[in-house]
Amino acid sequence: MTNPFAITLDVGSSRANHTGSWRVERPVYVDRLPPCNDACPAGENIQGWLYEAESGNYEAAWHMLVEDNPLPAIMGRVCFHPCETACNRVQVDEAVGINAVERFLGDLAVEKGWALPEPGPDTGKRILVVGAGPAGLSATYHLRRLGHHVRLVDSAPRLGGMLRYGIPAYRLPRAVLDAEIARIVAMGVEIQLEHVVHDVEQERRDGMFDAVFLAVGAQLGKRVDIPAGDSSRVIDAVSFLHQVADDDAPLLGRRVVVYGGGDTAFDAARTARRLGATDAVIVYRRNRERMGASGEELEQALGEGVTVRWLSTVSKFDGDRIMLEKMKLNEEGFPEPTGEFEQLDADSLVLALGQDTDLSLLEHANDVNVRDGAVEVLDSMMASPSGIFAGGDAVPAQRTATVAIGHGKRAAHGIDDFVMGRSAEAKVRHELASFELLNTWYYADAPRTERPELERVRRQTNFEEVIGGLTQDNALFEARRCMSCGNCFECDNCFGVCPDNAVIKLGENMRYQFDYDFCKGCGICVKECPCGAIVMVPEHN
Amino acid sequence: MTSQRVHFYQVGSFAVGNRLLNEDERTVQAQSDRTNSIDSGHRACQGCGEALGARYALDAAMRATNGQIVAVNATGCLEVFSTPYPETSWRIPWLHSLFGNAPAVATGVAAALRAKGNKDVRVVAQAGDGGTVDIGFGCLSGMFERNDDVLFICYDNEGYMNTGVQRSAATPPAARTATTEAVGPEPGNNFGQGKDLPRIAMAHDIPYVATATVADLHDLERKVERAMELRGARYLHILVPCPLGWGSASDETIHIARLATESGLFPVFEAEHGVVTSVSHIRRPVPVEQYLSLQRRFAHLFGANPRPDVIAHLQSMADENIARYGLLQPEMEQSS
Amino acid sequence: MLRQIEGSKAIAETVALCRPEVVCAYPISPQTHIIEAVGAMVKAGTLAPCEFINVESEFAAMSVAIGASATGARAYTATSSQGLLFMMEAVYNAAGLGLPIVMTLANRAIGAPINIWNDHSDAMAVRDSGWIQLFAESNQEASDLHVQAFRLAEELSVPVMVCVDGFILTHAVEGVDLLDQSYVDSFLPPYEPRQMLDTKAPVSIGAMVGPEAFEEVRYLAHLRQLDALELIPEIAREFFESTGRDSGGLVRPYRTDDAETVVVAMGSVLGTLKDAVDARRDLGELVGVLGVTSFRPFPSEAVRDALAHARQIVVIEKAFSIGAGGVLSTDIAIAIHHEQTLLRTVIAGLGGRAITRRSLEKVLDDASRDELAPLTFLDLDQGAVDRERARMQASRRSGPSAENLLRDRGTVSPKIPA
Amino acid sequence: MFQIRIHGRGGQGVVTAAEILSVAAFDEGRHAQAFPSFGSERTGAPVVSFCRFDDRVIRTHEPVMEPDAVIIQDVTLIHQVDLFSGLSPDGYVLINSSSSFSDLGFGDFFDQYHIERLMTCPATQIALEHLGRPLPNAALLGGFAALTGEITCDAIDKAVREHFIGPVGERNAAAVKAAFDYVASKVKEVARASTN
Repeated sequence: MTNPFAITLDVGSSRANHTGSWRVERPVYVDRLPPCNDACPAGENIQGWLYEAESGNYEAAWHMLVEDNPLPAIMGRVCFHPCETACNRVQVDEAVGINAVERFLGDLAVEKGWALPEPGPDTGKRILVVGAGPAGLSATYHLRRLGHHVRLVDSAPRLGGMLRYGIPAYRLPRAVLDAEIARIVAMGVEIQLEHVVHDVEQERRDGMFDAVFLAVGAQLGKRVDIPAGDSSRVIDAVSFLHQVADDDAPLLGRRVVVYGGGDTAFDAARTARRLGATDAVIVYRRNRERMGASGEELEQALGEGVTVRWLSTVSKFDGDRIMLEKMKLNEEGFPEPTGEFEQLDADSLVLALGQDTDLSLLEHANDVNVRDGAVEVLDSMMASPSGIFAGGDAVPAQRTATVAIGHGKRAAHGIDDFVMGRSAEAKVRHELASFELLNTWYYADAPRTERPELERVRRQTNFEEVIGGLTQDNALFEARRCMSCGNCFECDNCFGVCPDNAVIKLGENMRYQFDYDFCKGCGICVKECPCGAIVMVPEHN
Repeated sequence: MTSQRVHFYQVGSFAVGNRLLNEDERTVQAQSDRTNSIDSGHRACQGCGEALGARYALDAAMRATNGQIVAVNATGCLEVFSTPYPETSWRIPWLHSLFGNAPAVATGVAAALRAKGNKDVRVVAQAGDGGTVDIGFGCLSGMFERNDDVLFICYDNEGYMNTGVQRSAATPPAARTATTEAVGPEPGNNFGQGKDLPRIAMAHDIPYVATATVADLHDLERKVERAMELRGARYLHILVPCPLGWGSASDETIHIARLATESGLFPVFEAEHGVVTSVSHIRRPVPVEQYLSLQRRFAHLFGANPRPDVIAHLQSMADENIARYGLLQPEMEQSS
Repeated sequence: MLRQIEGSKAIAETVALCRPEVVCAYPISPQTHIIEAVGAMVKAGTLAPCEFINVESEFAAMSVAIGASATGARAYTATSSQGLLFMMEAVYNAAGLGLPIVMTLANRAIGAPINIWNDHSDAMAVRDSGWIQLFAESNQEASDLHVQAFRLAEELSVPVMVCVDGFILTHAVEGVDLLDQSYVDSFLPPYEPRQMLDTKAPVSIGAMVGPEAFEEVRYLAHLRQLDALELIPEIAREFFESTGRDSGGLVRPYRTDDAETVVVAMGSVLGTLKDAVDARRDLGELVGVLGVTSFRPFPSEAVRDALAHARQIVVIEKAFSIGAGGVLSTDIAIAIHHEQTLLRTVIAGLGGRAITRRSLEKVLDDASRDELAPLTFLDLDQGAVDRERARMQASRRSGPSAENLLRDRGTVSPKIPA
Repeated sequence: MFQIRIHGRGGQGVVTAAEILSVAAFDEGRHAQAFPSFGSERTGAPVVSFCRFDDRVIRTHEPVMEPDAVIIQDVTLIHQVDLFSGLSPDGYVLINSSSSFSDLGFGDFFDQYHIERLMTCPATQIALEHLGRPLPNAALLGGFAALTGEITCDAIDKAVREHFIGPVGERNAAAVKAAFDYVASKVKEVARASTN
């Protein structure tokens, strides 16, 4: 059909008019650092594995997870999840239950028997890892993936370090612990248990190791000088928990007082309850707000009958009675004695006042700096240019399993660079995906799914796991609460909202591309991107 | 027939697409092979709500009819920016006749199709608010009254934008336009005037009347689909913010449309045979200030000589809408 | 079949024979009978398939026709006077879009003062719209022209207006030989549009055309009308050859060959004129008549040929351009373009004033004595005009002239006093 | 050419009468033309229609200025409308009235006219009798045929039956015949009187 001149036009002819020339700013797709990833001490790509989990690709999610952390079932239980604190969703409703999903994935992997990645091709390099706690296990895993030979030594009869000897089974069932450790061992690791390294330099020379990673933990419970009539009834929490873990629980009596306000104090008090104590009282010199343990842990402990004496110090223990001195907080928030005293019946006193590291093995390592009982390290966790690295509780950092796992990973890469003679690559960190960059209107209103808690009575009498896991549905739901901050999750908004059809959809998992021939630079795509993954940048001539 | 939103799928059904949804639950706009009824290269302003609304509506109609629609267009921005010789942006059969006659032209198209026994091809007529509530009103009312088989879509940007932002009977009170300047003791457009065309349409007892905005694509597409399921005269009134005429940033188009509904100033509902059958509840209520303050056409209500009295008057209009349509009924998001 | 039938009815039946697919109706006198009759046929099912749309205005009527035509349907409507003006925008639009709509215009005066009777002001008001305008002399021709109009419109993609004097023809019952369906079907093939709304081959119809092409678009429309100057006589010839009826064509000369004075006119007055001319011929005067059937396109060449030997041309017009004079006269003047010929304009029959043979003969009398003024108003009541002028001089608030004139004239007194 | 003007009021079938008359003439093989006075008059207002027939083609479209016959459907119009304008002294007048022509109070108006061409006919009464409705138009056409002899009663009868379908046609035809007979007898009466 030949159209009447000018009046009638053929379809699509406007594509000859490149309206991109109107533009003074152009939209550009970016990836931003989600706050969860930013906050994760283990350096997990949380948003990334949640993305897979959202789609129900649990195995892919797990594989992405173990890229950084080989112990998700464990960490899904014991991590204090700073990711959730940082989560932008807090400002919409509640944080995404990242930790719960992590555990779900970890458990699922154990159940399905998913294997960790194969070790890398053998490099011929030998690495000594001292300490089989989370830092050591993490380093071992990453070093194996990099193809290095690892000898993992520990003074204890079993692997796990503080995971096994510091965390009670009701928080971390041993089967889970064993299963995840076994997966690492299965990568081919030379293991030496009940072996104490006295001199790291000697050990290194004897074993011809190219590098050493020290992950010796903080195994020494801090003691304070408390006048005590019968010192046999005073025990430090680390030892207490260790003995419980070795099925050799000490007899503490019916009335147990735990002195301290950290997680360990709570672990000890809750463990005491389970061992038959009728009274488990935590004595803490500050108030609830300044407590080191998490609110979650406090709630659980209170629910199990543990009581807390805030703003109190133990001044004397005479065998059946403890003398407490009441404290008050000064203007700086530090506790000060008041001179008021009260008594508390007690059969035993557990000291949970912190731990020290035994660094005697470094006596001959002259180029390692130790300050305030901790090994000083570079970003790469290198403690000595001769190839000694350190991490976990032995270095100045927050003493958590998650931090330790992060150290292990970082140290493994530092060691890899060192033994392979490479200089470390500076990692580019994306700009943070802050809440203001999001358009949260688009996210469905969905409150967080709570994990089921074991009923209270059962919790007081046995070491069954207190916190249950998510069902598959719940996990999927929880994963889908992720707002994918700063990273395109293919919601098609930009593709849809462009008045000029100037967005090209590249297909599943390939995201989009702007058609700058037609984009007029209105910026609607930026404004309506739910996750803040587009920015406007000025056009250059 | 009521819609059920998809919940909890990260962006549920609020975003355009959602890889987590089944293909058939995603919008037409999420499809790589959508029609793009109005194609790239059109000369609409940056951030034009009307260009967006037209593509949303027509692409949805194309899907609903399996590609069997013809469109009639009134004179106006949409027509001018889409078909300047020698280029057209339309990928569908499209006819422009005059400013005030689109409903009647569409009647003619429908009549011709009926005479030819063609039941498959459906007719969509479209106009701006001027072409709908003012100059085209007589023809529109006639088309409604005869119940001609036409879906008429009004892209309401609340004024004569094509001619340089003059007042129409759809311009809201207090808004500044070139013919209702922000001067004098009662600046901007008068209160107590204007036409509520969706309600007038309902008074014709036609099979379907609905309102929608470019801020809720799923809702808009569902309404187009519903409209195409029915025969007879159907009316869809879509709020399409105009960055030029409203004095808003080009990237705020969808945001402002959202605030129009969330404030209650633009009720989103649907009605069949004159009876309201569903309303879109306000999800996150906002005071009208939030909506007004993003638009320079209301700037005289703020700034150096603020007019809280006028804002309160506008708020009372929003409140009346909220009461009339029950826009604040118990939150449906979790319950359905 | 020859039938004694009302003009409107004859037109309606002929239109029905043309198998229109969409007919839109809005009542306005004196067109109403046509559309009523078509409506009855659609309702009865004798005209099918056909959609009969009762619209809410003439503007809508033409708009519906535009939509229908653009969708490939044969579309028809009818109107008069104010109705044509009310649809004017759409009238231009239909032509601009090249849609072959056929419309009957039952010619009627345009108010104010409101007047329902016949003259040609309405047709003249849209002469520049791009429509072909054909004027019928009788109801026979009015009927026949509709068949030719559809054929012409569709061959050229130009809308055609068949102008029929309101009341005088539309309401007159005369003998009309109606065509039969098989003949019309053979004369008028099914409509094959040059462009249409088609989902299989989408196009955008009705683009905005700027200065870069608008002149060309207009010139192309002009060329199509020039094509019509070829096609109109061709179609009329074909029609004549098959029916034996001399309907349509560009112009209709009557006894002009040796005429010194030729009266030019359009529409139903031609019959009365021919009677008058015959009477004058009987007296030995050399007078003739030239009927203009195709007003748009204006057949300048045919007019020039027909008037080549005339010494004096008298144009009788049922409309005029206020402040200027004759409308048809202007076209005639341009067509003959030589100044030796006397060109006289007689404005007659405005607002339904009867044009009597007696008055026409008086015009011929005056013409024969060269006493006809360049612009004459036939049967004008000069006294009434003078008195109103005087009233307007006398008082600022002289009131509305139309009502004053009626009062001035008084009621027509019965000759039989009560 | 024979030209007729019919006067009446809106609603009395004045236009129909002219049309039927033209059809009757057409049926008899003549050329005929009928048309109304192009008004917008409503029910009850004075209305005029015209009819002309001829053996030759009728080209003119001027109104009937000089009728050969005038039919008055409503006698009350006499003092309101110029009913006889242009009527030549040889013309016919037929008035719907039960009074006699001379009793209608024309004074000397018709002195110059042929008395046998001036006639009344009680058409309304006849219509009431045959139709049950006061519609005198068809009956008057029967009277017109009898009065003028310009058209046959049969032609009128046929045209009336064409126009009014079924029983209505029958009844109108009966009225036509009755009026024809009435006027025919009156015409004979007058002829007899004038020869006496």
